[in-house]
Amino acid sequence: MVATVQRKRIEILVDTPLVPRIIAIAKKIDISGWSVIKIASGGGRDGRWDHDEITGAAAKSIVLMIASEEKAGSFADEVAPLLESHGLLITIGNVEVVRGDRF
Amino acid sequence: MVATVQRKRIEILVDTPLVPRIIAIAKKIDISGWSVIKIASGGGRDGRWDHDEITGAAAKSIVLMIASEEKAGSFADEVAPLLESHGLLITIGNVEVVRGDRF
Amino acid sequence: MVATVQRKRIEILVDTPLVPRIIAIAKKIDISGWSVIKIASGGGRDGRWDHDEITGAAAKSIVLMIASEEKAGSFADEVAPLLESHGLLITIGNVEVVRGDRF
Amino acid sequence: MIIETLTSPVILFFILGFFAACIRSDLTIPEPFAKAMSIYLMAAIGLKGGVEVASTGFSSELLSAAVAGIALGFTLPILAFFLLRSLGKLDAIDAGAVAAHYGSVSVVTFVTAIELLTGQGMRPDGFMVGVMALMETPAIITGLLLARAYAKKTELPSGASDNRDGGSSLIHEVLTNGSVILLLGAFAIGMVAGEARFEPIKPLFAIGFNGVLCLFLLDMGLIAARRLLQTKKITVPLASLAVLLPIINGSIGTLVGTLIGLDPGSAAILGVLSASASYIAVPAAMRLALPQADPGIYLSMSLGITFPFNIIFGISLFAALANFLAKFIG
Amino acid sequence: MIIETLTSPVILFFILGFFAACIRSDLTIPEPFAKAMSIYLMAAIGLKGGVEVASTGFSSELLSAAVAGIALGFTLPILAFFLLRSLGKLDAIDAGAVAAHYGSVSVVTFVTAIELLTGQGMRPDGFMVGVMALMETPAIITGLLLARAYAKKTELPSGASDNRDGGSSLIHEVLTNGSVILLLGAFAIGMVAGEARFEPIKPLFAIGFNGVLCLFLLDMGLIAARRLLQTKKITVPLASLAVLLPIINGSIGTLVGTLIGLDPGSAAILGVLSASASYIAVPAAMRLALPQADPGIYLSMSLGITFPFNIIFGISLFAALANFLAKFIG
Amino acid sequence: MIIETLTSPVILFFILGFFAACIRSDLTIPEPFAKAMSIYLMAAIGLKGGVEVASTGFSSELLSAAVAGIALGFTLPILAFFLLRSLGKLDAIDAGAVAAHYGSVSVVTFVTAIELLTGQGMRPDGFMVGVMALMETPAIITGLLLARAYAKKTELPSGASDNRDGGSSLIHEVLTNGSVILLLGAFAIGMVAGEARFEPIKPLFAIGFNGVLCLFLLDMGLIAARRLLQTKKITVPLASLAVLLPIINGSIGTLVGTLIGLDPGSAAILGVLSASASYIAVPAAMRLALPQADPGIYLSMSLGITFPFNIIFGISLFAALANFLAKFIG
Ligand SMILES: Nc1ncnc2c1ncn2[C@@H]1O[C@H](COP(=O)(O)O)[C@@H](O)[C@H]1O
Ligand SMILES: Nc1ncnc2c1ncn2[C@@H]1O[C@H](COP(=O)(O)O)[C@@H](O)[C@H]1O
Ligand SMILES: Nc1ncnc2c1ncn2[C@@H]1O[C@H](COP(=O)(O)O)[C@@H](O)[C@H]1O
Ligand code: NA
Ligand code: NA
Ligand code: NA
Repeated sequence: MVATVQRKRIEILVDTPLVPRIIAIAKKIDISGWSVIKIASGGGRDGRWDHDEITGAAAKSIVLMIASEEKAGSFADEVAPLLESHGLLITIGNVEVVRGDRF
Repeated sequence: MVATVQRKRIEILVDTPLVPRIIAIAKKIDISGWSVIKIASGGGRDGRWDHDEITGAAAKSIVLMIASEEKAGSFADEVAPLLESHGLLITIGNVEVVRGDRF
Repeated sequence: MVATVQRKRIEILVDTPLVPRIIAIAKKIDISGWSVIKIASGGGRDGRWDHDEITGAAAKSIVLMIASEEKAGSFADEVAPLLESHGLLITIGNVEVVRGDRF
Repeated sequence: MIIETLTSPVILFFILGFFAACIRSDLTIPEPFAKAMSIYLMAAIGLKGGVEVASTGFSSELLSAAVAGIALGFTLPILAFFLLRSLGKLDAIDAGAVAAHYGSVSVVTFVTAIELLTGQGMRPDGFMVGVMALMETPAIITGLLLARAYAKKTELPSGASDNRDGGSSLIHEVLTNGSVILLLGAFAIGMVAGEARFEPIKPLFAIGFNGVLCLFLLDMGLIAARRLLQTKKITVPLASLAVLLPIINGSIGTLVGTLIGLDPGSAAILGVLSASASYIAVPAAMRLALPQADPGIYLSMSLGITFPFNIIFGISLFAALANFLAKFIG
Repeated sequence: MIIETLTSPVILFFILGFFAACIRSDLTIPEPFAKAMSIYLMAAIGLKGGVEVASTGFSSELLSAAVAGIALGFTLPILAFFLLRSLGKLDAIDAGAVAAHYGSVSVVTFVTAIELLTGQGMRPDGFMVGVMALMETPAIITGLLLARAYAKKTELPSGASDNRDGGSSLIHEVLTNGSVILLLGAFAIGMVAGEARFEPIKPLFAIGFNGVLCLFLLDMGLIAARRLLQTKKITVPLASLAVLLPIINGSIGTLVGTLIGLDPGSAAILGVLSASASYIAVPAAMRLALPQADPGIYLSMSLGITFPFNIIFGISLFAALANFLAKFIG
Repeated sequence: MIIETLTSPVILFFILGFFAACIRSDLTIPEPFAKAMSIYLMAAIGLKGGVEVASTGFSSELLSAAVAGIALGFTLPILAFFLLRSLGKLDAIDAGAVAAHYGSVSVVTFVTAIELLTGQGMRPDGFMVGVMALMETPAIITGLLLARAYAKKTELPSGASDNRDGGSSLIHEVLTNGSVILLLGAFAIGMVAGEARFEPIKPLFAIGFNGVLCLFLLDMGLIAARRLLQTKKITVPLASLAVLLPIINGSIGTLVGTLIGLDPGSAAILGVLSASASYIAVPAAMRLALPQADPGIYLSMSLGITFPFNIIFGISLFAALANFLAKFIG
């Protein structure tokens, strides 16, 4: 069977205008890459929210990053102070990455 | 290192017109929030399906919810009867949530 | 509580024009279905990349598949030779699937 | 008339799309663009109808056409339901869902018919837009009642899906359906604004109309053919019914239109409305109200077979029938 | 004039959208289509302004209007800030964010005002497009400075968010803002091209304009009403300020415009610009610079209340005021 | 002519987009809107060409231009391939992929050239649209054959990627490519419909054309500049080749056009087609057939350098050359 390595799958739910700030932090701690997925709609403590708006300020995205456990930890530490003020939601899960030594 | 808590990551793949029904169930058992992601295309037992259609009835979405193990269990129980009739696909995984006490 | 089974959640990040090739492999080893999610933007070793382009060649997608451990393994073996040439990123995680015996 | 139809750019674009999908070309129209065109077409057709009614005034035909349209919407699914069960071998749930589609209407078929009829000197009355909007939803109710009456207990939605708010949310969905609101709203705006105030916005809505319809039908051709190619659910009896039902319903509609005294163009349009099957409003409502019904069946029939049939043959057929009936009855 | 306003198709489409959202219809305009329309409207309005300036030449009014516009942009948020803190009971962060919105401008309000005023023989000068572009961003700076000056240390962004590049990246964002670039760029293209070279592209940008504005306002009506219905953050004092601030700012703007010698149409437009609140450029900047400020407050006020108020009442009000002041002062 | 080009709104919008991206503005055109514009432009150009051929009839030039176009498509990549390997220092895979791009064509360059040439009294023949469609794909085959012939075994795709259906699926993809189908389909529709039946849809496709082209080139300017700014793969020799190849290919194309007896406008267009590099059809095909080739190289060269070069300088150059050759040879 093909070789796999254990890595962290980090998912950050964030307002779209703040995505560059998240990426800047990821770059600082040298995470190798990221992917952004658009959220179509959602809801939380504020009640229902919809994306069908021309004002981009209300748009939300998921930033997805695969990283080593160590980098995932540094990332969480760096980003934690923004959690409240920026309304982030950060989850970290375990995944096997196929031939993933470069991450 | 920053504090994390163990939570469930629930992913429900569902026809877009039925999303409100899923959300209604989530609200009933007091899950704190949800995010909807649009699926661009896909395929299953029925063969290939594509989203490039004007008839929204064939569109599919993923509803993503972070919740405690207990709520995830109640949610699965509530939603199970709809599995067959509504063609749902529900997966539940483990994630660490950074400062996630409110979920 | 409702019955769940343990399955693999496979996520393949791939250039959109190559998605059909991934699906062909999935069909060959009889994976029951797949869902494609569009990536809005991202970055890796090549630096930032943005999707706002008319040339579809640079678009990226995530192919999401739920499969048994056995099929996930065969899939990883089949797809591994393409990893380098096609620039794929493949992660495999564990999930519980509600009433998921057919996967 | 069929040759004039087949050399009209509007129809040729539909055929191009159908052909492109058949040879499995990767040509696609981005979904938001298709939705934008459908919003544009509905706003334009509503406005034009309203402006016309504003200048001709209300007539007694308007009222009788509206009543006839609603009555057809409620009753046409009944015949369809029994044909689908007997000939089509569908169970009650699927038959109810399909019947609802055939009782409702297709906006694009209507718009294409208006263009083709106008091009042949059979311009229908402006108020038929309002009639179309009224015909969008009654069939949903009939289809659901039929499905509930004839389905076995075990087939029906259980638990969460048919709870209290299920019914009321469906009625709400049906009454506030986006395309109904847009059509009736634009119609009302056209009536309030009238010819003079319509002038500044006329260029976009009147001049661009035919061209947008071409591009929209290109997309419809792609979608219809892809539906047909993908589907594995369509038996020969179902495919035959997808041609038979529009012929039956369309003939009934044209006849009713003639009997209530509509001019041939408007009678033909009432026939086209009766013959056409919904593929936007009703599928969404069915997914919600009858999730067990198989979308593969109702979308393939309405979008894959009935829509192309009506565009290419049905419109000419009901126009000819309306002319014939006008001489015969009139 | 208010009746003429209320029977104009442009406004009627806004009302239709607002109504559809209030009855919770599922009508939606696809987001990329709405963005496309807003790009089209900005390019068209910029081009037309530039072409006009190319044919009339630069005038001294142009310069004084530009200076007045920038000055209003910088100063209007100050009064707003203190009213929001005292009457509205907002903390410094939220008050600064909201004040920035009211100092900036809404492009769609501007465009709608141009259409309504032109329809009533009060056509504003072409260069007012340039003034609008200049008024988009100064208020962001004032709003931020006010928030920083009055906020308690603990409320302000900490750590990563206000580090070195935070400030410079905001200034960059403000200066290179997409809509400012597009407006000023199209304005410059119009000036370089002039009337003759504008001719071949005129049909799209001139003829389609009013119709596109209708569809765009349909979407704005949907968005405004949905904002209002969803929000739980708007207190009675805040709702009152969302009506009071445009009246105050708009009167100041109209007065300033009259005093610097603009014709009534242009003075009214300066009033409309002052009265209008941003809902595209400023929210994005605030999310970046003051992430602690609550978007629920500033979007609900500017989009949910002030925008509809200006579209339906404000424009007529400042037009009347400009005419009155012209007689009184002139 | 270069000054006329640089003050044309179409080109000014391209420059505006390029500039906006260079100062890193956040201005973006939503992708579905850009795709919609490109579908519109292809349908419009195809229709207009077809209608023209319908009224002028087939001519012998049509046939010789078609043969010349296909021949150029097959042969131009050969010279490019060896220049890219020797001067550009690319390996066989990358050189083959880039060469395929330069042998194929850019629809937007073509459309812009038609507009600029028409504006200067050098209107090309309507059938050149058909020639363009025929030139889209031959180069893909030559590029692939060159890459396979010269690449070392280890560089070539292994295992799943070049299995049996790899080849046939590529040929299918090439023949059913969406833009080829749309161009040829609209061309055919134009021929079948003819001038009279084109009339009702003319407003959208003829009147709006120039304006849409402006907005599309605004987007192309943004994309071209962003490509250039992001890339790290473009060496000085490669950048030089991205200017040299269009000059060489364009001169060959213009010469061939003149020799086979085309009028100067059509010869210039054949030059522009030869000079232009694909950035839609070929990249997608290459990603599939030569996934090892680096998209960073071929997209940066064709989109980032050659496209702007042709739009701003190339078109004027080949127009001048065609006029010169017409006098010299004719
Ligand atoms: N560590 C990562 N986590 C998530 N996505 C990644 C990661 N690395 C690369 N990507 C995605 O893969 C694409 C190509 O990356 P690369 O092959 O490094 O140029 C990027 O544009 C991202 O969308
Ligand atoms: N438990 C959750 N699971 C998934 N997404 C969530 C959850 N809670 C909040 N969200 C998302 O985060 C956004 C903001 O939530 P809130 O901060 O609670 O207003 C919502 O619109 C959702 O998209
Ligand atoms: N194993 C799977 N993994 C991921 N998505 C799936 C899977 N099976 C089905 N799907 C998705 O569910 C939809 C319906 O599948 P089905 O119910 O099998 O027709 C498909 O179009 C896919 O988007
Ligand atoms: Na019907
Ligand atoms: Na203002
Ligand atoms: Na070429």
